[in-house]
Amino acid sequence: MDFYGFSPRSRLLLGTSQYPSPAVLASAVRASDCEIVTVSLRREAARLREGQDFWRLIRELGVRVLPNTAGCHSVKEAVTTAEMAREIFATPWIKLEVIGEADTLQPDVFGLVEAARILSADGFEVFPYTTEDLVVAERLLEAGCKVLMPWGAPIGSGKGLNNLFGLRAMRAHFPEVPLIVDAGIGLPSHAAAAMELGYDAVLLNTAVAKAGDPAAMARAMRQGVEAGRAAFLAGPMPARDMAAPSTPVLGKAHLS
Amino acid sequence: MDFYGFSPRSRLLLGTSQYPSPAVLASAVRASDCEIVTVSLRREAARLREGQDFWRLIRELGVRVLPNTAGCHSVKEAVTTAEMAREIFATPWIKLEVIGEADTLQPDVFGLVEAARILSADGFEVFPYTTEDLVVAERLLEAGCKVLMPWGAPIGSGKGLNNLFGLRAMRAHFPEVPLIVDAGIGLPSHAAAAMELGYDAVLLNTAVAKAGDPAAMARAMRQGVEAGRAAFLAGPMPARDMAAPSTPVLGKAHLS
Amino acid sequence: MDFYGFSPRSRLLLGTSQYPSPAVLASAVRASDCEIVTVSLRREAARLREGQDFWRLIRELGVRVLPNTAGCHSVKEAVTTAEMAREIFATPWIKLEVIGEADTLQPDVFGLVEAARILSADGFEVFPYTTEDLVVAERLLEAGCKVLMPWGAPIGSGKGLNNLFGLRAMRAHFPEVPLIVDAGIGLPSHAAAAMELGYDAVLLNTAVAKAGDPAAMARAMRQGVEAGRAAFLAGPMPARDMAAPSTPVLGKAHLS
Amino acid sequence: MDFYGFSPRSRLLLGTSQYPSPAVLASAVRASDCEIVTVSLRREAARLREGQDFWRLIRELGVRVLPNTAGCHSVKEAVTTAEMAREIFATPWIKLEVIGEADTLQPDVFGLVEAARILSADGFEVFPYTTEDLVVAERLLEAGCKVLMPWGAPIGSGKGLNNLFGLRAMRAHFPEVPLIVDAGIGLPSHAAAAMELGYDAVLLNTAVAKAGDPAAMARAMRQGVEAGRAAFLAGPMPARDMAAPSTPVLGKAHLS
Amino acid sequence: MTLIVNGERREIAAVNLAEALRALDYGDAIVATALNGDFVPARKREATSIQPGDRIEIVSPRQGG
Amino acid sequence: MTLIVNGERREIAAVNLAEALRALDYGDAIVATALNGDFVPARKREATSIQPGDRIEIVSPRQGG
Amino acid sequence: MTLIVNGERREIAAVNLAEALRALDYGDAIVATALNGDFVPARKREATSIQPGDRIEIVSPRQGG
Amino acid sequence: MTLIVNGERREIAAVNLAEALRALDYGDAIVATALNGDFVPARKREATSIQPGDRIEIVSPRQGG
Repeated sequence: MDFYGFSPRSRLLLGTSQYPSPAVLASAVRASDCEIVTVSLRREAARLREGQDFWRLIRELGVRVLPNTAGCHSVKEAVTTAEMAREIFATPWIKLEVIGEADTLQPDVFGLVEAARILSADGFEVFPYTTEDLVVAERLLEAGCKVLMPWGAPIGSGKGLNNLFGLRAMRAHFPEVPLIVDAGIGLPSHAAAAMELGYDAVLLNTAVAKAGDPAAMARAMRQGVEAGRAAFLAGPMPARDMAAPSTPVLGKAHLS
Repeated sequence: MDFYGFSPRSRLLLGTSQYPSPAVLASAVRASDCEIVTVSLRREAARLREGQDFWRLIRELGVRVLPNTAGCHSVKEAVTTAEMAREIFATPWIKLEVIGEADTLQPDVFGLVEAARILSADGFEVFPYTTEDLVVAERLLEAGCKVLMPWGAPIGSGKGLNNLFGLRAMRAHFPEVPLIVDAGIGLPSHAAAAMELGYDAVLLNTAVAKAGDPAAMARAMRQGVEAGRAAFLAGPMPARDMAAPSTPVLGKAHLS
Repeated sequence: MDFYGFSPRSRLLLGTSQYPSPAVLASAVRASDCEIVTVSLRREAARLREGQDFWRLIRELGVRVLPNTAGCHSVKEAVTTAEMAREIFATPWIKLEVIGEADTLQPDVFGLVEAARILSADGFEVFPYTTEDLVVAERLLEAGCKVLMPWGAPIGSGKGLNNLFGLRAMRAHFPEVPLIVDAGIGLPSHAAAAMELGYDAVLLNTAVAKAGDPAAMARAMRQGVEAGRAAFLAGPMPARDMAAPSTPVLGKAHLS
Repeated sequence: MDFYGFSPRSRLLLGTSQYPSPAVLASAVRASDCEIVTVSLRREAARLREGQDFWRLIRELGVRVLPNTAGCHSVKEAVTTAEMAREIFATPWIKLEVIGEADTLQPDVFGLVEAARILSADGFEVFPYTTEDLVVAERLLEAGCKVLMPWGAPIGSGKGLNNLFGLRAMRAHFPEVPLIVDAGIGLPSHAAAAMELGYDAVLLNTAVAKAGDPAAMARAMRQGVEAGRAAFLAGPMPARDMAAPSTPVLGKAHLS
Repeated sequence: MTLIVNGERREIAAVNLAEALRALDYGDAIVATALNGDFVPARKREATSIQPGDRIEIVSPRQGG
Repeated sequence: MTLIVNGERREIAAVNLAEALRALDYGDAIVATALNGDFVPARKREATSIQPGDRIEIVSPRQGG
Repeated sequence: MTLIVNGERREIAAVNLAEALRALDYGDAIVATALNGDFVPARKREATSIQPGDRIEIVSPRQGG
Repeated sequence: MTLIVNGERREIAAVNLAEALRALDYGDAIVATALNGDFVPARKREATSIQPGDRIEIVSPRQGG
């Protein structure tokens, strides 16, 4: 797994939003053992300086940041946000979101490809939040993306993998491209299932931040991701409709 | 979680059958970190003495054994097998299988309840391999069982949880009874899903033994079980149909 | 399809309960084109004589009645109810319900088999409301049942087919026995799916009675049942993962 | 339901390809009771004149034709094919396919929108074969499409509705636009399910043409579509997890 | 004497089940009967004597699923 | 001259598309035509001159999904 | 005499189950036994006499799921 | 002069973006800036003159998913 030259040990990426407190966020990030967290940019008020404290916290956690363009609905917005992010976070990485619809927060695949082209040409290393559409994926790769992040389900829905068929087809179609399931994961079994499909990593936020015990859920998600990956590598048995005795039939005593 | 007075640390129970070799079995048991393995009784030939070597191996692993009555289709067979198992393995525990149908290896719930009654009365501590039928479960508890083991799917099928609704209803109906999903688990995501439903443990065999790398799959299953359990305890977010922004909307810069 | 010597044209059986009015019930029965409706027995008050009017209505509809033992939790209750039903409705047919659990209204398979044996011996023609358990099914056939009615989902839940695998296995295991999916059907697509599995008929009530327009839903269910049956007989194509062009590839013009 | 000014009685559209013979095709079209069939253009050899016979057959069936651009992978190809189709079939209707990927035959949503814009501007009435992507759908409407045809599953796969969530969201998002599920339908229960979601119509081909008895399957599909539509209009009961007695509890005799 | 009819205490003068039904005014209503939990066919009602405290169930056709 | 007709090399004496169709013996067959990838309506075939090496596509109605 | 041991016909000289096991050369192997379908505990093998045609099952630990 | 800073009308005396930030009291806060929708890198703030009515966005790191 290679994210623009960085090969993380951990296959879980974690969002930093919606936690009850900075302390809980910190404990969740540590419990997740993740090496990459997503962050955003928001307006800073001169007096409050909220951003300064948040940024200090993240730096102390010693993780890489993947800034996002969350909430951007136009290419222009997304590009400008990416430029500001690159300066502040001092990284060429950008989680590119160009939102196309409010209810599902699904990507605008047209704006996404255009913004990906502009940013890649400008030296950004783009992590596009996209759908399972194979043609859109091809365009994103042509635009210069070297990682793809299809959604599992709408952001914050916790529904898991809505289109298992589409995700399986995507993995089969792009055997070499690092693929991250981003958004929709609600439970470790969802994360494990994504990894069992052969996905390279999982990015999630709400399921951890909104859990009763975020740190415990972060640890659970980490295990789910590791379990799914290990199973994928271990070569699972093929599922079958009928039963097959596990205990040997041969040599059974006759006791009737 | 209390299995007749024993409270294991690990919530994964592993079968010992179908491994490529004793050495692989041993490595899988160790990798699984399980404390309980299932075993059986088969005819011993005086010259070969296969059983002696197998038994030595298991004892060296330092795990508890849960002998089964696999392959028994009658109450009489199952009871006699249980009696022989208690003597040889020096344990009152018995995984009670009374098989009712060859294609699905589903339990004969009538014979199961009868055998459970006889064995419980005789001092056995019965782990019945049963279905998700709530009434059968009630009868098994009346018969003296203090643990129930509903199937996820047919033995060796690797299909996962065929009747999610039934398993959920069973957990809701018996909040206090230790419930183990036995059979059908093919992937860590299946095991995690069972634990996320609130099941106490998972018993599996084929998915590990028939994996390309059994030890790696054993480790993966262990993590899947731990992940699912941890998520259950952590209080997962409720799933929702529509999306909810994870990144705060408030304070977003206006860049258009 | 042979229900104890009667071979209905229609493969839909309809319940008569929970309709907004007797007139709506009558219109729904007619719209369903069904030939068999389920009825029950309840206490009659001398002054009110509700039952007399209901019975007149049913007789006017010119359909066969299948009396049920709804609400019976013991063998004794079920048997006595069946005896009363046989006298009043002048039919040996009985839909045998022995309820085992209040939340799911699932059958008590033990009481069910016992009551089926008693009633069959006494000349009843038993339609047992059962689960997808193959061993229970065997016992019911041994007890004298010549029709089986596994549930699709809990009565009144409208969830459809909760255990598709179990229902498929049951059909495969009893190719010759008339099998009716009883309970749980909420939509025509559920009814069609049951018939596509090869089931002989569908029995439902709540989905029609509680629809905004019961007569229209009755007609829809009838069509769903007919559609599923016709598809089963027509020999459906096998499903496949990848696409296959429907329009011929050969002879396509080259226009680039 | 209004397809560019035409309001068909039938909500089933049928493809004309892959039938064992012209006679079988004709019988299937008649059995389906459909008013619209899809056709294509292919190279005509002067001696053979296959096309002439086929065209005669279709005209005799007295149905409207919806010509497709099947197999076109570029905007140019699709547009030229549409122009040729308009002349030959003397209709402004075009089922616009711009294929983007060979294994899934999924649409190239970029080429699709561009071709839709060109053709709409040139007076065509475009039926775009698209995905469940809401943003793509918006673009197609902006381009002038007044009907949308999202796929259920890959063409010829017979898998049904791969992304139920996505299709449900699409219906909710475009309450007024005529929506046709095109491709992937394998069984009447799939067709019924699409209509129960509130879709306006279903377009299918392979499931009928490749059935053992195409005419019978055509009739079954027709019924499935009608059943699903009728259920949608009848106001289905809401599904619930727990059971609810259909037979009244009140007045039950006490017989124990 | 006192009988429990469909769960309600009733005072009736009758020596057998048939008389009880008449006394209870069921006339020619189509009903089936059980005495103390056991089915009593219509043809046996005359011959079925009743005791104080007997539980009589009188049922008729009703909606069912 | 040499033309590519529906992907096959053909020798035909014709100065316009209409003549070519006649020379190819399509007579009154219902077909649509494209020249070098561009649609040519029936009414413009006479006026559409052709050159050696031109690619002509001649299509007719066929089964479609 | 002739016994059926684990499904096979064997000729053995023995008056009880313990002797039979010795004659069959099981020595100190860890096994459990059943005679004609009934469990015979180890401690009762000496006291359990056997007849010609008896079915003896001798089992030991084995892999199980 | 009047500027729109993060969506709010502010009165500030400044000729370039850097001065504006100082006037607005951001001091050494880690922020990124955009002027009328276009990104202005920190190193160009001094050289970026501002006009009455300009829209200035000043952002800093924040939680993100």
